[in-house]
Amino acid sequence: MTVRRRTADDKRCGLPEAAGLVADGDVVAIGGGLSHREPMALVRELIRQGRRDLHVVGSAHGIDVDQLIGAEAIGVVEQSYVGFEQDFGLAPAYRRAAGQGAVQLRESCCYTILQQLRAAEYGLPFIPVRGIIGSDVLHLHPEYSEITCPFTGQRLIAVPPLAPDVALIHGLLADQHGNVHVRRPLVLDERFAFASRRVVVTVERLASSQEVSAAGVTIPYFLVDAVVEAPYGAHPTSCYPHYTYDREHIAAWIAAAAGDEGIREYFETYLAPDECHYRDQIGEAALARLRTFDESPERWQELMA
Amino acid sequence: MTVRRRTADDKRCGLPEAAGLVADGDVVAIGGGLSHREPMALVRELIRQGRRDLHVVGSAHGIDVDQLIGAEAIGVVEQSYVGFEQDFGLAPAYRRAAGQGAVQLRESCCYTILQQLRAAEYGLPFIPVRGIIGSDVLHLHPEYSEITCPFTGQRLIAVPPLAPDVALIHGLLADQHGNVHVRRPLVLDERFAFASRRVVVTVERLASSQEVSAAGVTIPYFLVDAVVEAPYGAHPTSCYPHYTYDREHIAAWIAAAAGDEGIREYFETYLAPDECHYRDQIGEAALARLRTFDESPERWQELMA
Amino acid sequence: MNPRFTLDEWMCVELARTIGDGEIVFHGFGSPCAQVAMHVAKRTHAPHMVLIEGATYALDPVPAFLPPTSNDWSLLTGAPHVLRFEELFDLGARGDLDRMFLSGGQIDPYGNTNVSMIGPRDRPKVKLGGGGGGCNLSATVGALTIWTTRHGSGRTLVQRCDFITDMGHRTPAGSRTELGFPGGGPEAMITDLGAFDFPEGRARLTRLYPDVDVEAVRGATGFELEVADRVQTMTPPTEAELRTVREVDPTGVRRSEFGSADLARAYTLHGEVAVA
Amino acid sequence: MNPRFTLDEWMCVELARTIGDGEIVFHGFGSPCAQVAMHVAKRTHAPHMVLIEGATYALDPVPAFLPPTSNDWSLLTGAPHVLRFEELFDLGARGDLDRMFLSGGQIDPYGNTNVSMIGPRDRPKVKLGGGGGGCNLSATVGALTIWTTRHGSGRTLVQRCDFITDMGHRTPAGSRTELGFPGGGPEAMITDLGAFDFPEGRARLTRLYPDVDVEAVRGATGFELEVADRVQTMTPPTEAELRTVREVDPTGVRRSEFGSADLARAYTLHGEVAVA
Repeated sequence: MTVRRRTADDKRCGLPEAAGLVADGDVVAIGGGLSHREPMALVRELIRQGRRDLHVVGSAHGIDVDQLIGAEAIGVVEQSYVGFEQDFGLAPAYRRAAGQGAVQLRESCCYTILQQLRAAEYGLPFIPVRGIIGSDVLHLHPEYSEITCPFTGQRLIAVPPLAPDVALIHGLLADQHGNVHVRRPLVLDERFAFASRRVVVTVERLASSQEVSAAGVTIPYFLVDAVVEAPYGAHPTSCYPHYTYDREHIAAWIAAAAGDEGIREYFETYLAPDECHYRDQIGEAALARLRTFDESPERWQELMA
Repeated sequence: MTVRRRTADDKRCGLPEAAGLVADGDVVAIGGGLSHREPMALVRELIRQGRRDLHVVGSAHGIDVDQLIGAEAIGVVEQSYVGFEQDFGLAPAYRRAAGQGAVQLRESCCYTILQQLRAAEYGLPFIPVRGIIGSDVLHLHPEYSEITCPFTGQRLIAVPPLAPDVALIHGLLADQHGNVHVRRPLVLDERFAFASRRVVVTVERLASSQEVSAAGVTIPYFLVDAVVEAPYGAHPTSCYPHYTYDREHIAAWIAAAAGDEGIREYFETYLAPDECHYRDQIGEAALARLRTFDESPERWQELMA
Repeated sequence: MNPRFTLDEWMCVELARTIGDGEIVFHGFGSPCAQVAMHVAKRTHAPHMVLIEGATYALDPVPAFLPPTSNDWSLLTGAPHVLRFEELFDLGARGDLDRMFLSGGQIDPYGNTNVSMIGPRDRPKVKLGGGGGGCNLSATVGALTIWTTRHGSGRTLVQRCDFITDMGHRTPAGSRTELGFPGGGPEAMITDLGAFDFPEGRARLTRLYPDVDVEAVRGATGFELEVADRVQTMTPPTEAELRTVREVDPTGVRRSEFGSADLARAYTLHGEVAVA
Repeated sequence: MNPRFTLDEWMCVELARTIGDGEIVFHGFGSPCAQVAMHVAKRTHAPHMVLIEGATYALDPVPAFLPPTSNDWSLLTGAPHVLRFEELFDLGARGDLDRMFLSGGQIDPYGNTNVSMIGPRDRPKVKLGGGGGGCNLSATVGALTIWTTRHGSGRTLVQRCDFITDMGHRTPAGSRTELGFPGGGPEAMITDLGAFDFPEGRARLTRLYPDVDVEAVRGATGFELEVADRVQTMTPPTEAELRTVREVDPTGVRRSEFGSADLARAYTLHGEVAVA
């Protein structure tokens, strides 16, 4: 009798090994969203390892997808949004790659992706969706199909299940078995974990099972393939209640990403060879500063200025 | 501009008024399950008020449905199970009513009901299900339809949305706005609350919004129509962490329900005129004893002997 | 309190006034004006409104300030509960969301919006961020409030969107009724030039800021402008509304939606243009 | 430890042995023998098994005793996590549950089970409790272990179920392959008389308790009995297995599944019949 990976006793491993569970061409679900708790340490490691042709799926994202596009790691973008909101506006690498036809645009809708993940989670070969039929998003997805409701005669869009090859998630705590604690907002993290074929998790801190259980298990161990302790693993996005987002660093990315040369320099400065180097480059003081957000609303505003 | 019931500031009311939100003939979703956290105070009040022709839907239940059947309040049973497990076996009133054709049997499956509730929750006119096609349960449901998957050509069963007219739920805490705290196992309580047209809640104790929020909101206020403070509102089923199930009382029901006469006597003894009377009949000492379950596993076993 | 106020403040108040008391309302991420409007409505005329934050899905939070990003913990402050992603979208899909706010890089006369791309689909001239959940939500939400701060640019209100992300009242695929959409579609549109309703499913100018006239609106609008019989001047914010805008958004995140010329547009509480 | 043991204990051990290490396994409610078996497997040969409790959906709990009802808090003891109802059923529906236990008031040669009703559908002679989630789960779960403690009654193993609640390998509607069911169906059946496999999708007797012979099984079976070439005597529980059964279920909840005659059947650790 064999013990499957997901029921193994100890899922702990290093970041390179964990990122190694993502193959070129994989459909990759990236956890978190916008400026919040994106698995940036894994994103950086994928860039270090030179991953190619990834098909990213998910809801509203920002620097994670933009950096992967900047590193030419992405072939297909099936997100509902990629950008920096009113904060910094359009995602520069994404915009440029889209304009050059360097990435395939399969823009989707948060709810369509949710329903496709649910179809995978429920083991259904399709699930009906109502809204898409009025949107040009429909025309970016030849894989959808029209279907008629057997009860109402209504025209609906049938969407196929979406079971990502791998989900990348950054949590707060995990035990060695792979039980993971994450706090709300979870965005699609839970659905990604339940629908994906492999689940790779980084956490701010490894902890005892007792501690993770007391904090609350968000993703149970039997879904998880690998856990990595990666402090500041979401930087420059936020990982509350530990640190807020690093707006200054995001601004630096936006500036760098204005051209290929800037992107190359950014990656040269920050990425190689590993996360220790990355944290050194950001600087202990800068990282510590991000943890002071909770002193007062004024302090928080100051950090975001 | 009108303030809808569900966004009103104060949802508190008495048990009679709350039960009054259930009409004859309604599709009723009963929370909890088996011997755990069933909304028995509401069940008793529906019996007191002489409700008729209810169509009950849900997963595995016990004394709640059996008592409602004993009171001739139910017309259609669409549950996945009604009984007392190995503990006391078949549900006596249910078995008798079924044999006499006094209730319509629309036995269902936990998962089918879940998917139908989800269809209602997702606003879908149907949702496909895989398993039913191999079961005679299919033949109890002329409202289901067969459908072909547009992607795989697979035959599936399309089930319609199930939006109960009213959900009856017993929780631990609620504030006056209707935020409700319940602990796992939740059975279908969450799905009932989200899918039903009306949500009526009893709780062990009304509390401040701060306390409910700190404990965790399971059902947000905007779904809830009425909250009632009903201590021991789940008795004789359990309401952990407060009290375990009253096996002795359940045994008394099982004995009474062997015939119509016994049922009449049981209702006469325990029901009228209100819950104060019910609690008096059970007795303060007997109720207090049920709260001693956590002294030791041995004590717990003793209470269940 | 400074009784002189600016366009960004007035627009937020106008948006707030489209919300009815007791409505369940959601703004998308990256939508500061809508976000400010919702918090203002909740703290003024719509205390029974159910306010769902745009990316945290926090229920009725009372944030001390608005951060420049929508998925920030500061937006959970005071919330008794945080909905799941799923719960928000399901609420919308089943028709239990009463109102949502939508904007667009392009908006056509039927209230269709484009937040996806300008130019051809394979190599867009400008790849916009994308529609988030709007593509489905717009079909089923009770009513839509549309807004733009770029009407004056002349490039936003167009005859035809290069790409329809979120459906308004009618697209080449058909009307809402024909497509079986239960949601009511665009009910109001507030821009930097004026306010519109959609009496026949097509935008109609009904009100103007005091420093704008119909011709200016016509000049900035890429489709044939329909105008109500009596175009009125907008009612200026009350003191309470204005105070609340400033209290909700002390750092002026709303201003990031406006160009500098529009930010300079200032008014008095009597609804007169204020001199700088 | 008393080395003399009884049929209920042996059956629980036999059921436990159908579980492989690393499997994700679920028992339904009201199934004490399956419940005991899962906890025994987890504490003996299958430490990597993922044990999901039958009505609490607790993950890997280590209860101090088994209560007479399945949805009891005592069954959360030591669980690092409690799954949602939905999560368990979705796990099953997408094929990630490796094994489930099913019983029935009637069981046919294909492993179809009836837990719904005996007699006609409109006025059943005996309305049984119902199938819980089995009707769907049985279609998609990797493997089913079937058990009954009432084989000896002669009324349980029947040629045809009055009502098929949970599908085995084949029903009048077709085979699993024909119906497109991804689950493997019944893999093993353990009864109070012996053990069966399903080599061609039909039950075949492979092993017997030492106090039962093939003729006794034939006499109690309502369909034509298929028998393996070599019918063996079951391997008795090890001391560790037996100790674990008693530790898991100190109050003997498992015994409620048996009639008094069967409860009197006793054996020694050498697999011999013990004299009372």
